Amino acid sequence: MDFGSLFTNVVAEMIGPTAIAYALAAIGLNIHFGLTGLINMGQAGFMLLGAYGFAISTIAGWPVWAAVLVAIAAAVVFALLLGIPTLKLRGDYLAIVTIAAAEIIRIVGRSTSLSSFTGGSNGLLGNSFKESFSGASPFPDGRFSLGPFTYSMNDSNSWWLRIVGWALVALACLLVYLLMRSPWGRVLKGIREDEDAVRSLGKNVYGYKLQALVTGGVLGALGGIVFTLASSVQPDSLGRPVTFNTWTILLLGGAATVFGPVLGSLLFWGALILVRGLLRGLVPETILSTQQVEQAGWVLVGITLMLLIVFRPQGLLGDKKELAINVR
Amino acid sequence: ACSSGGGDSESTAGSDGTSAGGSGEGGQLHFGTFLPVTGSLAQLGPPEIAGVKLAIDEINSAGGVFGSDIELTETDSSDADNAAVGIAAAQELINADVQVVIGAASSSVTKNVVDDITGAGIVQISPANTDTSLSGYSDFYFRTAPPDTVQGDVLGNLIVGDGASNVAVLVFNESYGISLRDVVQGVVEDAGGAITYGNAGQEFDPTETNFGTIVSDALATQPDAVVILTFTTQTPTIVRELAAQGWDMSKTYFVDGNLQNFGTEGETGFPAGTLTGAQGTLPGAFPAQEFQDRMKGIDPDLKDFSYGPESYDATMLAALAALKGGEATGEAIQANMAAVSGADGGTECTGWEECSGLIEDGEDIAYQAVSGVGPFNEANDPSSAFIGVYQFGEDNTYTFVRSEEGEVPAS
Amino acid sequence: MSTVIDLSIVHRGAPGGEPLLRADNLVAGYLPGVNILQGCSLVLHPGELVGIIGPNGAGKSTLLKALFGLVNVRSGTLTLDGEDITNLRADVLVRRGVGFVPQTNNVFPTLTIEENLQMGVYQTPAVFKERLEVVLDLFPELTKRRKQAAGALSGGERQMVAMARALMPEPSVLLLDEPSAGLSPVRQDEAFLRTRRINRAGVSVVIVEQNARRCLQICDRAYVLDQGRNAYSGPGRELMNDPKVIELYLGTLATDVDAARATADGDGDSHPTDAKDA
Amino acid sequence: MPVQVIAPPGAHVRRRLVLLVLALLTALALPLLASGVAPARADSAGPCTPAADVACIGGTIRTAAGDPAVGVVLTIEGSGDPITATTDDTGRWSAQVPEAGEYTVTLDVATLPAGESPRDGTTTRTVTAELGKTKGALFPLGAAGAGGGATSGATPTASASTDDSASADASAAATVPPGSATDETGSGETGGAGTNRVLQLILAGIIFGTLLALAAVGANLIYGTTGLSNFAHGDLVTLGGLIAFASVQWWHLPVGVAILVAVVAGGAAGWLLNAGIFAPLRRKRIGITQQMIVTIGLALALLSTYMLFFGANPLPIVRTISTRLTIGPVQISEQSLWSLLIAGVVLGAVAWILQGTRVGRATRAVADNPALAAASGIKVESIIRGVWITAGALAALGGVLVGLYLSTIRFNTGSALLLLMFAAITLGGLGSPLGGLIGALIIGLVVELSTLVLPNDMRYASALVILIVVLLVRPQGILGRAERIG
Amino acid sequence: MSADPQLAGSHALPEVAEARAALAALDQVPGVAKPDPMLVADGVQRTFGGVHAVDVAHLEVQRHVITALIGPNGAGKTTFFNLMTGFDKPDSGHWTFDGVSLAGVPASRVSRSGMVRTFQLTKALSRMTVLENMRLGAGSQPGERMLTALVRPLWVAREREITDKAMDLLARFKLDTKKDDFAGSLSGGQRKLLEMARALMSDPKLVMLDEPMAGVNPALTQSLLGHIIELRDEGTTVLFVEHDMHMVRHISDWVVVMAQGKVVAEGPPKQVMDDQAVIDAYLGAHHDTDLGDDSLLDEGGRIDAEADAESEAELEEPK
Ligand SMILES: Nc1ncnc2c1ncn2[C@@H]1O[C@H](COP(=O)(O)OP(=O)(O)OP(=O)(O)O)[C@@H](O)[C@H]1O
Ligand SMILES: Nc1ncnc2c1ncn2[C@@H]1O[C@H](COP(=O)(O)OP(=O)(O)OP(=O)(O)O)[C@@H](O)[C@H]1O
Ligand SMILES: [Mg+2]
Ligand SMILES: [Mg+2]
Repeated sequence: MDFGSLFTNVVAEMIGPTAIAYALAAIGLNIHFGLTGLINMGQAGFMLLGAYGFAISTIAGWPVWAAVLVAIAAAVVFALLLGIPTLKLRGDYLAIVTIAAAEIIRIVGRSTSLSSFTGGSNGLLGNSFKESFSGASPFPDGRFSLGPFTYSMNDSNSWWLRIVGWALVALACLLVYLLMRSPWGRVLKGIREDEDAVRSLGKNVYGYKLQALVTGGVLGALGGIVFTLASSVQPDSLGRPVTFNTWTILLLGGAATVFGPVLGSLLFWGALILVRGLLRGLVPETILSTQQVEQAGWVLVGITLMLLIVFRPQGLLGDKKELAINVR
Repeated sequence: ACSSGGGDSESTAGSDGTSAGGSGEGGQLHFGTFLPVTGSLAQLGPPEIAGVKLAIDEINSAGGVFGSDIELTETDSSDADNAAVGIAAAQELINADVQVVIGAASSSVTKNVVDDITGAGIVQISPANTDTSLSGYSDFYFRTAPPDTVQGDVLGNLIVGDGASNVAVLVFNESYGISLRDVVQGVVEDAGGAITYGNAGQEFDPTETNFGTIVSDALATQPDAVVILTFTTQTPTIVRELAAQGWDMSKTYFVDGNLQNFGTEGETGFPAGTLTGAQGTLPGAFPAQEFQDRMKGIDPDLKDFSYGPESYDATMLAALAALKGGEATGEAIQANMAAVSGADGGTECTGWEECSGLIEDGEDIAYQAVSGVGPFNEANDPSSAFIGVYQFGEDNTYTFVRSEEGEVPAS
Repeated sequence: MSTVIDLSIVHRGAPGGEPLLRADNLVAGYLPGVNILQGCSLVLHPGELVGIIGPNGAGKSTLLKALFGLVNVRSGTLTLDGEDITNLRADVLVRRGVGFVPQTNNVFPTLTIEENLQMGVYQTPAVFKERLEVVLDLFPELTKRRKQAAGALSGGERQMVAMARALMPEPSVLLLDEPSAGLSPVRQDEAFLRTRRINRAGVSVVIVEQNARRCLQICDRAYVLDQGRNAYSGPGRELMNDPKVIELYLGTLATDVDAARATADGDGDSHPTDAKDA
Repeated sequence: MPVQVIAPPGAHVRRRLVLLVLALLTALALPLLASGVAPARADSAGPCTPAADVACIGGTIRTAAGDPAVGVVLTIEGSGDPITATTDDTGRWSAQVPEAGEYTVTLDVATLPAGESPRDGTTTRTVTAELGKTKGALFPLGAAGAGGGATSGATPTASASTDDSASADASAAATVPPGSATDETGSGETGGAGTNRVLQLILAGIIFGTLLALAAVGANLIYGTTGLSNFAHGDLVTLGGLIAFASVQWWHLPVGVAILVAVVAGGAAGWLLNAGIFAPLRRKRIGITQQMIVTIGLALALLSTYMLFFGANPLPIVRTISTRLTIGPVQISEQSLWSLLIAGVVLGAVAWILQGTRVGRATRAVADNPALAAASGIKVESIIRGVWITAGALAALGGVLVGLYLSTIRFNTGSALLLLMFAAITLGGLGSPLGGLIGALIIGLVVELSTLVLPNDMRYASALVILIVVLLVRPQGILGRAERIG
Repeated sequence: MSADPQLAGSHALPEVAEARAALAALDQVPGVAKPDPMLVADGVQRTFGGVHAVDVAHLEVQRHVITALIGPNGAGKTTFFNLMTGFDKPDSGHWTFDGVSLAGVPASRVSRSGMVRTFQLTKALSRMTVLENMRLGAGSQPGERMLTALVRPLWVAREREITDKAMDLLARFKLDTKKDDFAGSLSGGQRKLLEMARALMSDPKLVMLDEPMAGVNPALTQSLLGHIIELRDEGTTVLFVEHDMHMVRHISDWVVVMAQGKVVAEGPPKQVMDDQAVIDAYLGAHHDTDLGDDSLLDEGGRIDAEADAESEAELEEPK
C-alpha cells in the first residue's frame, strides 16, 4: 500500500475546491444554526442557486464580478422568498420547509421546462462558464507544481480557484468572528435560545432571522460558485446529500465557533479519502472485491461519523459547557 | 518543482521526462476507471469494469504494451448526487498520473470532472455518455457509446416498421432518455405516427419508483407500442407495472440502457413468457454471446452487459493509440485515437493480438469495435454504429434478429 | 395573629425512631467539577412534615432532585426505610411510594388535565377512577377543564395540576418543590392546609417553600439551606422567630405590612364591613 | 386469422406472384416467429433485410380495429422503376429499393379492406431510404369522419381514443370485462383499459398516501417521544422490504411469513439502534441536533450496507405479476388491495394505542417532559425502547407493503421516500400520528393528481409546494396545537 | 394616597408625587378614568374555545404609579399582558400606550416603544451567560445593526455603558456572582430575578411584571421592592401581577382586580383588600391566620368554606 500517495490524496482533497466550497457553505450554515438556531436543511438550495446564478449570467456574457453579484442576488432573493413567509415557523417545521424548498429548486432546475436556461437534466457545461473566471486570474497559464500537488494555474480546479476560494473562506471567517462577538451576534444567540424572550426585549426577531438567513445563504451561494468552478452545474450534484454533508461538517467542527466549519470541512473530506484509501490498500481482494471496498468505505464513513459525534458531541472546537445545559 | 510552461494540448514539453523514464521504449501505461460502484447507478458499473478489465487482461497476457503490463487504478465515480466523491476520485486519478481515464457512466458525472481530467492532459473515454452536448467537448474527451442518433433512428424505424402509429414513450428525465426520445419521436412523426405519451413535460424523475399512474396514463393514450427509455434501475419496475396493467408486452421496445437478459429466475427474473416478443436495440454488430462469455470470465456474477463492450473498446483503442504513438502519454494517445479507430482508413482488425501486430508492422489499422461503433469523427464521437435488433423469447432472454448500421450525421 | 401551637404535632414521628428518609453529607451537582450540594443532610421521620427554606440558588431544588434520583449524587448516602437508595432511578422510587412535584416544568403540556392525572398513577392504573374523584374534589376548578391541554392553563392552574398529579398515587413520602408559587392567596392557604392534612393522614412530606412563613407555620421541623449546606435547623416555630433567620431569609415585610395595616386600621379588626363597591 | 385477400378486378399477374412469394416466405417465417425465438439469422425477419448495400422501406398496416390489413397494395416511386409492395397476413409490407435517396410511397386506397380509409386522409408519404436500414412509412387507418383525433393526437391527454383505440390490444381487453373496453370511445377522461382516470388517480393517491403514512408513522413516534428527526428511518423502511425479498426469493418462505420475518427484523433493528446508539447518547445528554447528525451517518452506513449485500438492482419481493382487478370504475392489483387493507388496520391500531391506552399516553408524556414522566413512575427508557421497536417494526412493514405496491424494492427505496415521509408528518403536525396520516394522504393525492396539470417530473415538487403553502396558513401543521406564550 | 407614607420616596420626582396624589380623588369603580393614563384598553376580548379569558371593557393605568393587577388563578391576567404586549391577538378591542394605538403592533415594537414585560414562566436564554442576558435587554445599541456590528469602535462605548448598568442591576438582584454562568443553570428563583432585571435594562416607560416575586426569597423580595419604588420615583410606571398580598399592600399605589376575564374592582390597596367581594373571591378572610392552627384541619373548617366561596363567587360574579 502506497501511503505516500494516499497522504498526498488526502491533503489534496483537504485543500481542494470541494473542501473550500463546503467550508463556505458550512460557515453559512453556522450563521443559520450555530448563531441563530435556524434549522436550515436546504443549504444545498442556496449553493445550487449560486451556481446557476453565476453560470447562467456568465453564459449570457456578463463579466465575473457581475455574475458573482447575480449569484449573491439569487441567494438573497431566495432567502427573502423563503424567509418572509416561513421564519415564523418553529424549529423542525422550518427544517422541513427549507429541505422542501431546496428540493423544489433542484427539481425545477433539472426539469425540462426551464432547460433553455438551466440546461435541464443536462446541466450547464463547465467550459461554457469557467473561462471568465480563469480569465480574471493574474497568473500566467500553464500547470504548476507545489510539492506533490500539480494543478493548472488558471483552468478548472486551479491554483487560482484555490487561492480565491481560501481567501473567501478567510473573509467569511473574519466576518463570522466579528459578527459573533458583536451585539448583533448576541441578539442572534438570544433568538437561538428563546425568540419570545428576545421579542419581549424589543428586538425585531423576524428581521434578525432574515438577516441571518440571507447572510448564511449568500455564503452558501459563494460555496456553490466555488463548487461549480471545479466541476459543472449539475442540479443533482447540489441536492440533499450536500446539505447533509454540510450539517455533518458543521457539527463535526463545532457549531457556533469561528473555525469549526472550516476544520470540519477539511477533516470530513480528508477522512473520506483516507478511510476509503486505507480500506482499498489494506483489505485484500479475496475478502472484498474492489467494488465492495468502495461500498464498505461508505459504511465506514458513516460509522466514523457516528463515532465522532458520540465521542465529541460538541464538535472538535465546540464548547462542552454549552452542551451540558439541557435545553429540551 | 515548478513548470509553468505553455499549457496547450500539442505541447509535450512537460511530459518528456515521464516518457523517457519508463521501462521499455515508451514507458508504462496506466489506466484508470472512473465508473459507478456506489450510488444510484451502481448497477451500471460491474459490466463496464469487467469490460475494461477484460481488455487489459487480454493485452497484458499478450505481453502488455512497451514491454510492461498496463497498470489499472480503479476509482468510484459514484453518481451525480454525490458529486464530491467523483470529483475526488478524478483528482486521485490525476494525481496517480494515469494517461487514460475510462468513464464516467453518467453524463452528469462526466461533466463534473471532464475539465479537470482533460485539462491535465489525460485522455478521457466514456463508454456510456450519450449526451449530445458533450460532442467535441475537448480534444481529450472521447466516447465509444453509440450516438443516440443512430440507435434512436433504428429503434424508431423498427417501431414504425412494426406498424405502430401511436407510440407511448416511458422516458426518464436524463439526457440519455431525452435525447433518445427526441430521435425516436422525429422518426415516428416523420413516418406519420405520433408520440401519444412521453412528450416534453411527461418525462419522469430518474429516481421515480412509483409507476402505477405513469403507466396507466401512458396506456390510457391507447398506444400501439411502448418504448422504455430508462436505465435498469427503473426498467424492471416499469415492466412489472406494464404487465400488471395488462399491456401486451410483445409491443414493448427496449434500448441499450436497459436491454437485459432478465430471465425467469433470480432477482431480475420475470415469470416465463412475460416479455415474449418484446424487442430491443443494442449497439454491436456481432451476436454478443461469445463476448459476453468472455466478460463472465472476468466477473462470473454478471447478468447485465450494458456498456461492457463499449468499455472494452475504449480500453483497447487507448492502448492501441499509445502503441501507435510510441509513448505512454496522454498526448500520444490523444493524437492517435482517431487513427487506430480507422478514421483515416487502414487494415481492419479485431482484438489486441491482431491489431497490435499490425501496428508493430507499421501498418495503419482500423480497429473493429466489439460494440460495433465506427471510427471517431472530428468531434471524437463514433462516426457510425451497428445497431443490433433483438427479440425476447419465452424465457425473457433476448436473441439476435438482425443488425443495421447507421452513420452519425456530421454536426 | 393566632398563637395556638400544638406541640404534640411538632414531635410527632417519634424522634429517636428510625428515620424514614435519611440523607447524609450529600454532595451533588450538575456540571462536572461543580458541586451544588456540598454536604447536605436531612432526616425525615415517618409521619413528619419537614420544610426547607433558603435563599435563591441555595440548592433546595437540587436537594429534592438528589433525593429523587434526578441529580447524580457524588458522595454521601441516601436511605429510605433503612435501605440504600442512592442514585436509584426515579421510577423505582415511585414504586416504593415516593412522590415528587418539581418546581418548574411540572405538567405534561400536550396532555389533557385528566391524562396528566392518569400519568400520576401510571404504575397502578386500577385505582385511577377512584383517585381521580378524590383529587378533583380537592381541586374543583380542574373538574370542568378535564379535557383541556395542560399547556394552555394559567400559571396557577398548572400548579394545581402538578400538585394533583403528585397526590394521585397516595405516596408515603411526598417531595414538594414550591407548591404554592403562583397560586392565589386563598389557594395558597388551601395548598398548605391540604399539605398538612395529607401529612396528618400519614404521608411524610418534605416541602421546599419561598413562602417561608407559611412553611414554617405548618411544618414540624425545618431546615435552612444556604450555599449547598445546612445553615440552621429546628422546629418551624423556633426558626420563624429566630432573629438571624428573619434577617437573612425571612425578611420583615410581612410583619411590617401587618403592623402598618394594624396602625392604619386603628384597631386589630380585620373584618371591615363597610367597603362593598364591587 | 381473418385472411381477406381482396383482389380488385383486373389485377396484375405480377402482383399475384408477389403475393404468392410473400405468402410462401411468411409461411416459412411464421413457425419460427410463433415459437417466440427469433432465429439468429438476419434474413428471416422479412422479405427485405437491410444490409450494407441494401436499403429497405416497409411498414405494417392495421385496420381501425387493430387487425392486420392484408393485401393492401403500395407503390414506391423514386430512382428506378416504381416498386409495388403488398401487405401480408400480418399486415406487414416491405420493399427493397435500389439505392439510398428519397422515395414516395403511395397507398392504393382501393385495396384497403372495406370501410377503411386513411385516418388523416394522406395516401402518400416521402421516405428517405438509407443503405443498411429499414425506413418506415405509416398509413394509420380509421373510419372516415372519425379521423383527425389521432393526427393531432400528439397531445397526450387529448387522448388518441378515437376508433383505433381498440388497437390497445387483445390482452388488455382480456383482463377487463368485456364492455368496459368499448365504452371508452371518445371520452376524454377514460384511462387505460376502460377506467376513469381521475378516480383511478385518487385511488392511487389514497393507496400511496396510506402506505406512506404507515412507513412514516414510526418516524413520527420517535419524533414524538424523543424529539429526534430520524434521517435513517427511510433505511429502516428499506430494511423491511429487503428482508421480505430475501425471505421470499432466497429462503423461499411464503409471503405472509416473509412479512412477519421483516416486521420482526425491523423491530429488532429498532431495538438495536436504541440500545446500541441512541440510549447511550441520551444518557450522555447529547443534544438533539447532534443525535440527528448521528442518524445521518447511520443512514449512510445502512444504505451502503444494503448495496453491499443486495446490489443496486430493483428487487421484486414476489416474482409473479398479478394483473389488476377492476372494481367499478377503477383498477387495483390484489397486492395493492391487501397492502391497503393491512396498512389501514395497522394504522388504526396504532392510533388507538396512542390515544386510547395508558402506554400510548405515556409515550406522549415522555415526549412532553421526560423528567416529569420519570417522576411519575413511567419507565422513560423502556417507553422509548418500545417506541423504537414499534417504529422499526412499522417501518419494516411499511417497507414490505411499499415494495409490494411498487412491485420492487431497491437499496434506496426508503431513503428516496424519506423526504415525502417527513413532509407528511410535518404537514399533519409533528408528533401527531393522526395528523401524519392526513398529511400522508394529502401528499399521496397531490403527487398523483398533480399529473393532471403539471409535468410528470414535478409531481414531488408539487407535493412539497403544498406542504409549504399549508404551513404558511397553519404553522403548527394540520393537527398540531399552537403553543401558549407566557 | 399612599399605602405606606414612609415609603413615599423623599427624592421622588414631583410629577410622581402628583400622579400618586391624583389617585385619591378617583371613584373606586372598575374602569374609572385616570387623570393621566399611560395605558388605556377598550373592549379587549380574547376567547379560547368559548371561554372568555379576557373581557376588559375599559381599563386605564395611571402614569408614574405602581399598579397591581390581582385576581384568582385563571382570571386572565397573563393573557391580558400577552394581549397588551403583542404576544397574542385579541378577538376585538383596541388599546393605546402613551397615546399611541398599539393594536396589531408586533411585540418587539411594543417593547421598543417603552412597554416591557416579563414572563410568568420564565424565559431565560439558557446557553447565554447571565451578563449576556442582561446586555441583550438594553436598547439603542448601534452594534445590534448588522453593518455597524462589524466596526467595533462604533459600539464599544455603548457596550461599556450597558455592561456597567447590567452589573449594577445584577448586584442589586444578587446575581453578580453568577454573571458568567449560563442562564440555564440558574435556580427557579434566580431565573425570576434575571427576568426582571433584564426587563429593566432598557429603561422602560412602563414595566409589566408577571408575578415577579413568586419563588423569590422573602428577604430578597423585600430589598427588591425598594428598588421598584425607586424606579417609580424616577418616573417609571409599573404594572405588576402578584399573589403576594404583603407585597401588593407594601408598594402598590392602585390595585386592579380581575376575575374571569373582567375587571371587577379598582382602588387603592387598602380599600380593595378590604372589599368583601375581593376577600371572598380572592384573598380569603384569614389569609394571615396561622396555618399551624389545628382547628383549621377539620373538614368543613373555615378555610374550606372560603375556598368554596371563591369557587362560587367565580361562577356568579361577572355578568
Ligand atoms: N392558549 C390557550 N388556550 C386555551 N386556554 C387558554 C390559553 N391561554 C390561557 N387560557 C385560559 O385562559 C384563562 C386565563 O389564563 P391566564 O393565564 O391569563 O390567567 P392568569 O390570570 O394569569 O392566572 P394565574 O394567576 O394562574 O397565572 C385560563 O383559564 C387559561 O386556562
Ligand atoms: N441544570 C443545572 N445545571 C447547572 N447548574 C444548575 C442547574 N440547576 C441549578 N443549578 C445551580 O445550582 C444552584 C442551586 O440551584 P437550585 O435550583 O437547587 O436552587 P434553589 O435553592 O432551589 O433556588 P430557588 O429558590 O431559586 O428555586 C444554583 O446556583 C444554580 O445555578
Ligand atoms: Mg428551587
Ligand atoms: Mg398568570
